[in-house]
Order: sequence, then structure tokens, then C-alpha cells
Amino acid sequence: MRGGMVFQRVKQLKFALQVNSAPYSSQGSETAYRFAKAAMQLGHEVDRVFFYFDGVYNALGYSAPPEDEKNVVGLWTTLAAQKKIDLVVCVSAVQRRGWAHNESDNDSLQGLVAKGFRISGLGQWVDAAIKADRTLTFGGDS
Amino acid sequence: MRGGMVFQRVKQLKFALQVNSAPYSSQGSETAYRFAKAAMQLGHEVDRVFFYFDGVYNALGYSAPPEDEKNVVGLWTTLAAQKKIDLVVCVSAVQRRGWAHNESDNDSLQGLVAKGFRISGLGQWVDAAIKADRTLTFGGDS
Amino acid sequence: MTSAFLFVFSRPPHSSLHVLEMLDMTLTAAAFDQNVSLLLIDDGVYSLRVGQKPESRECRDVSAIFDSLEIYDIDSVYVEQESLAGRGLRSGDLGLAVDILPRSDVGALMRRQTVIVNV
Amino acid sequence: MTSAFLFVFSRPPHSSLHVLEMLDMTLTAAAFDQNVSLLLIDDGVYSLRVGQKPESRECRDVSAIFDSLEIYDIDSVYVEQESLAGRGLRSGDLGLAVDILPRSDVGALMRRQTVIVNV
Amino acid sequence: MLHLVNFPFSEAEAAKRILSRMAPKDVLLFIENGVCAVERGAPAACEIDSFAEVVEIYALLPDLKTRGIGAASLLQCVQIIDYPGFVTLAVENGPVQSWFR
Amino acid sequence: MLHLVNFPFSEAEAAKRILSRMAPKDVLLFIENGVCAVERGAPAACEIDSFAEVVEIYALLPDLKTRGIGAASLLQCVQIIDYPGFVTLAVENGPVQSWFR
Repeated sequence: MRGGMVFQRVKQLKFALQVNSAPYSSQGSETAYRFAKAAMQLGHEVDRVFFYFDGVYNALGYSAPPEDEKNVVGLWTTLAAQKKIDLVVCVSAVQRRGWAHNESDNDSLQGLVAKGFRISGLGQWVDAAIKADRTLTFGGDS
Repeated sequence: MRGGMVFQRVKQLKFALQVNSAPYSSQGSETAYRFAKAAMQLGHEVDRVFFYFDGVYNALGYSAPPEDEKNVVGLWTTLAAQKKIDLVVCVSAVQRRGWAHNESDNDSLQGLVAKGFRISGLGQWVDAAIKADRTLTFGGDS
Repeated sequence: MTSAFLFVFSRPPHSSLHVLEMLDMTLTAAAFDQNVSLLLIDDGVYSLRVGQKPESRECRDVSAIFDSLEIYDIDSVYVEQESLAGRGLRSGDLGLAVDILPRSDVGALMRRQTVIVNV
Repeated sequence: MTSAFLFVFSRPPHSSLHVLEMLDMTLTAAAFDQNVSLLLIDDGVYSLRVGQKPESRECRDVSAIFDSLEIYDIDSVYVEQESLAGRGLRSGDLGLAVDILPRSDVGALMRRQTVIVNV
Repeated sequence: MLHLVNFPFSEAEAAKRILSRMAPKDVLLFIENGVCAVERGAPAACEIDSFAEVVEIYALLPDLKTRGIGAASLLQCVQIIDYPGFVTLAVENGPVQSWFR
Repeated sequence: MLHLVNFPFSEAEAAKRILSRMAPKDVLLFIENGVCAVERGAPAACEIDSFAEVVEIYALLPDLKTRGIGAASLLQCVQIIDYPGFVTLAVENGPVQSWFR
């Protein structure tokens, strides 16, 4: 009976992830991406990834690196297109780093970030962390 | 006699500086700025500051942070307007971080950087380091 | 829903936005009525030191934000005893009333949390 | 003009662009016909280890660049003895012929340089 | 709970400082450059070995491979896992704490 | 030559490792967060003190002020300088090497 499988998959959790380092000075963003993918493949939910501290550089003004270089941000953009996952870039961290403070509304700041990401506030992180069973933080220096 | 002063100021050196860390995760950019200013005030030359590694974030797509926040990049822009100092952002480091690889000529990449900085290659760093009496490197994690 | 949030401050202040942005997270979690604690370890203990003069480098005075934690109903500010003593500091050198915690109790404190943030 | 350039590799490879971009600087200095040396210390010694499989994380193989140093007339690649031994590695574990240098000689090596880059 | 360490300890003392903050039955996973810490001969190998009686110790396979570290050169107390294993450790051992350099 | 250190040593061993790479008569300047290293009671205070026979040791005043570190709490072997003094040290002691965490 198919119903039996439900009991075997009891431990399906909700994850919230946070990425706190720039894409090419630490492996944090890439580790978070691979963790998210593996978690979803195992049937868990990864509702939101929050980009904070220098992690906001993962989304800012990005086009794409030369083709022989690795493209961490492209991985996130592709994932967001394939799966239901909310990639949030912290507005105050963006503004502190000097990005477009004149455009105070999130809609116009939205034009600065790469495809698949959205600009919002820290409340989105707290909200995700409260709803999640597990919150993981990635980043640090290498 | 005024000529005598020349002998007292014999040790006027040429400096090359390098900034290797992002503006808000390390104090390196600010220390380099203050060192450059002090050196020029003492009569030394600071020909060139080269921004490399995550140091390129000091110049990328910058507008200005909110007014109550500190503005490291603005300090450089102001200095470049006041003094003869060459602020060079490394083109390959910029491109590896995903910035506008389609625009291969430096002229169009130039539109991405803050006022007072220019885009160029590593040769500019080697050239400055060869001509300088002292080369100093700033950055690191905090 | 209420979760237990622990914010671990382990970096020195002043050279980066780390402490300021950690405090922003802390206050936001508090504004959502969560159970919020802070733990200062390693060079993070320097954040609470009295006599800091951030205006001498034109950066934000984080000690004012630490002072405001009370208003936000932050449960506890823990400082690891060994981190403090190992830097020649005593609780009297800190600008805030804190709970001093031996290193051997840090593990148990962490186990009681739902969310732990370090950077 | 010819200057003596020393590039100090002290970080582990693979988690960042540090090693790749240091090598770019190194090769550019060599292309300008400067006297170029490399010094690997601390976790920087891992860069030369044989058997690395960077393709398993889709990043550039820096060992191929290290291999090409000879072509560029790089004077010397020094590895600090204590850094190597302290990680359980021997010169046979490295994919390049290097000069092993005791820590007590690092200071003298540095003093002979005009430009020293570390990151 | 699960502890993540993403950097190799440069000194035995640094390892002791961080490992002493773990509680009995906690789980410790080395990721990214952290996997260099669990090789035999690494600067804090002895300290990690002695903590293996208190905490379970793992290392992430793709990060080992990238760095050319074979299973044979690891400390005996270390178990190797892949990303699904990482997820399962996080599922079974909340909360999760990251330690950085 | 001039060595710059911009981080506080967390362990005595870390200090030893870096200080051992300096040659007699070298000059050592602590800047940024590094100024915390030269306080009495700091983790590597003894090691720094013992190296003062070999190298001249300085700390950068504005960075001390920012962090609330008064001259009275510094190791006796440490001399305080400002930015012009930093420039002069670099002028008189080439080459310059930066040490990072």
C-alpha cells in the first residue's frame, strides 16, 4: 500500500538558510546551494535563503563571469527558476554597502539584483527562522 | 637659504598601495586611504592604488550609503578629485566576480565603477610596484 | 510561535559591519517577540568594553545599541568567562550587566536554542 | 628596472579565488621580467598537494598553473618546512619541485625582497 | 546538536577552544577547508582524536575529494558523508551552529 | 623591514608562528584590530613581550582610541605612533609585509 510510505517519511523538515559571505572569497554560498538541493531531493522543504552581510554580493548587479570560470550566482538563479524557493537579499545590508540609497522603495532596488533574487528586510529572515525546523548559516572566511 | 630644505627632505619616496578586501568586511580600504593621505602630507608620492581580490567591491556600481553610515568609497572619490592619485580597479577580478563579461572593452566596463576609479589590468599594478620605493598591501579579514 | 534565538558574537568590533549587522538581526528577532539571547566569545567580548571611541574613525557607536537591548526585552547577554579572562578583562570593564558563563556551560546553552547565528 | 617580488601563499586553496588571483599577479610580474619567488606557508602548502580534484566542484585547477611556473622563469618556489611537517605532509606529497626552507630563514628571505604580497 | 567547522585549525589550542564548547553527544561535521583538520598529521589531529569520545565526527566527501584527501589519510574517528548525509545529520541533530575562523 | 599585523592573536601559538618569521631588527606595527594583541593580558602578550628583544614593536594610535585601549594598559615594550609615524616607519624600513589572520 502506498499509504505506508507516509510513515516512513515522517521526518520531513522545513529549512531556512542564510548566506553571509561574498561569492568568491568563501565557499559558503556554494555549500548552501548544494545543501538546499540535497535537502529538496530528500523531500524536505527549503522555504527561504536569506543573503546578509557580504552575502548580498551574491545578488548585486550580477551578469555572469567568463565561461571558463565558475558561476555560483547562476546556480541560485537556475534553482529559483526550477523550484519553489525564495531567495531574499537584505535591503539594509545592500544600502549600507552603498547601493542606490536614493531609491528608497524596494521595487526600484529590485532592478539591482540578479534574476531569481528579491530585495526585502530582516523580518523575512526572522519569519523564515521561526517557521523552520532548522536554520543553517553559511559563510566565513577561507 | 631655501635650497637647504631640499637636503632635509631627502627621503621622499614613491608608494604603491594595494587594497584587497571589500569595503565593509575589513578596515583595509580605510587604512590604505589614511596611509595615502598621511604619506602625501609628508611630501611623499602615492602614484597608484590598485584594487584587487574582493577589493574591487570598493569601486563597483557604487552610489552612496545612507547619510548616517560611513562612506569609505566616497573618501577615495574625494581624494582622487583633490590629488594626483591613480585608483585602478582590476578588470580580471571584476569580470571573475560576474560583472559585465559581455562588454570586453575597458571603456564600457568603466561605466560600472565609482567616480575617481578606472578599470585596467594587473600590468598596472606591476608597473606601479616596480616604480615604487615601497609597496604596501591592505586587506584581510576582521 | 516563539523560538529561542542565540546570537553568537565572536569577532572584534570596528573593522567591519559584522557587529552592527548582527545587532540588527538581534533586534529584529526581539521585535518579533522571540526569546533572544546573546553570547559573546573570543574577540567578540571587546564589543562591550567601556571607553570605545568609534567617532574617532567615523563609524557607528555599537555600544549605544548594546545599551538599548534591555528596552527590547532581550533575555540574556552571556559572556564566556575564559574569553574575558584570557584578554585581561573583567566584568567591570564591560559597559553592560552580563551573565558570565564558563566555557564548559556554552554547549548546554546552545543545545537549548532553536536558531543559532554566528558570522 | 628589475625588482624582487615575493608572493606569499598562506591560505588554503579551493574555497576562494585567493590562490588563483595570487597566481595571476605572480605570472604578470614574471611577464614583466621581474625576479619572482613564491613562498608557501601555513595552509598555503595545501595548494601544491598532489591528487587534488577541483573538477569535482567545478572550479579551476590551480595545480596546472603552478606546473606552468617553470615556463615563466620563476626563480624559486619555497615551502616552509614547519608548515609542511605540521600538516603531516612531505615534499614527496607535493606536485612540484620546491625549496624547503626552515621557518628561521623566512625572515632573511623576506628582507631580500622589494615587494611582498600576502592576502 | 550539529556543529559545522569550515576551516582547518592552525593550532592545537584553537581546536581545544572550539571543541570545549561542544556538549557530550553533539555531532561535529567538517566542511569546506575544514576537512583538512581531520587528516592524520594536521595541526590539531590529536585534540580532535581525543574529543571523539565526546562527540561524533564527520567530514564531507566532496570537499575531501576536491582537496586530494583520501580516506586512508583521515583520523580513524572520522566518518565520511555526502550531501544527503549532511542533510540527515541536520535533520536528526538540531540546532545547527556554524564555527568560523 | 616592516611587518604589519591587523588581527589580534587568539592563541600564544599563533603569535609564535608569525613572530618567528621576523628577523632581528625588523619592525612590527599592529594596526586595526591587531592593536588588541598588545594589551597586557591579551592571549599572546607574553610571546610579544619576549620578542621585543628581537624586533621593535609599535601600535597605531587611532586604532587604539577607537577600541578604548589606553596607553596605560599596553605592554611596556610597545610604542604608540600615529599615521605620519606609520608612514615614516614604512619609509625607513623596506620592504613591508602584511600578515593576515
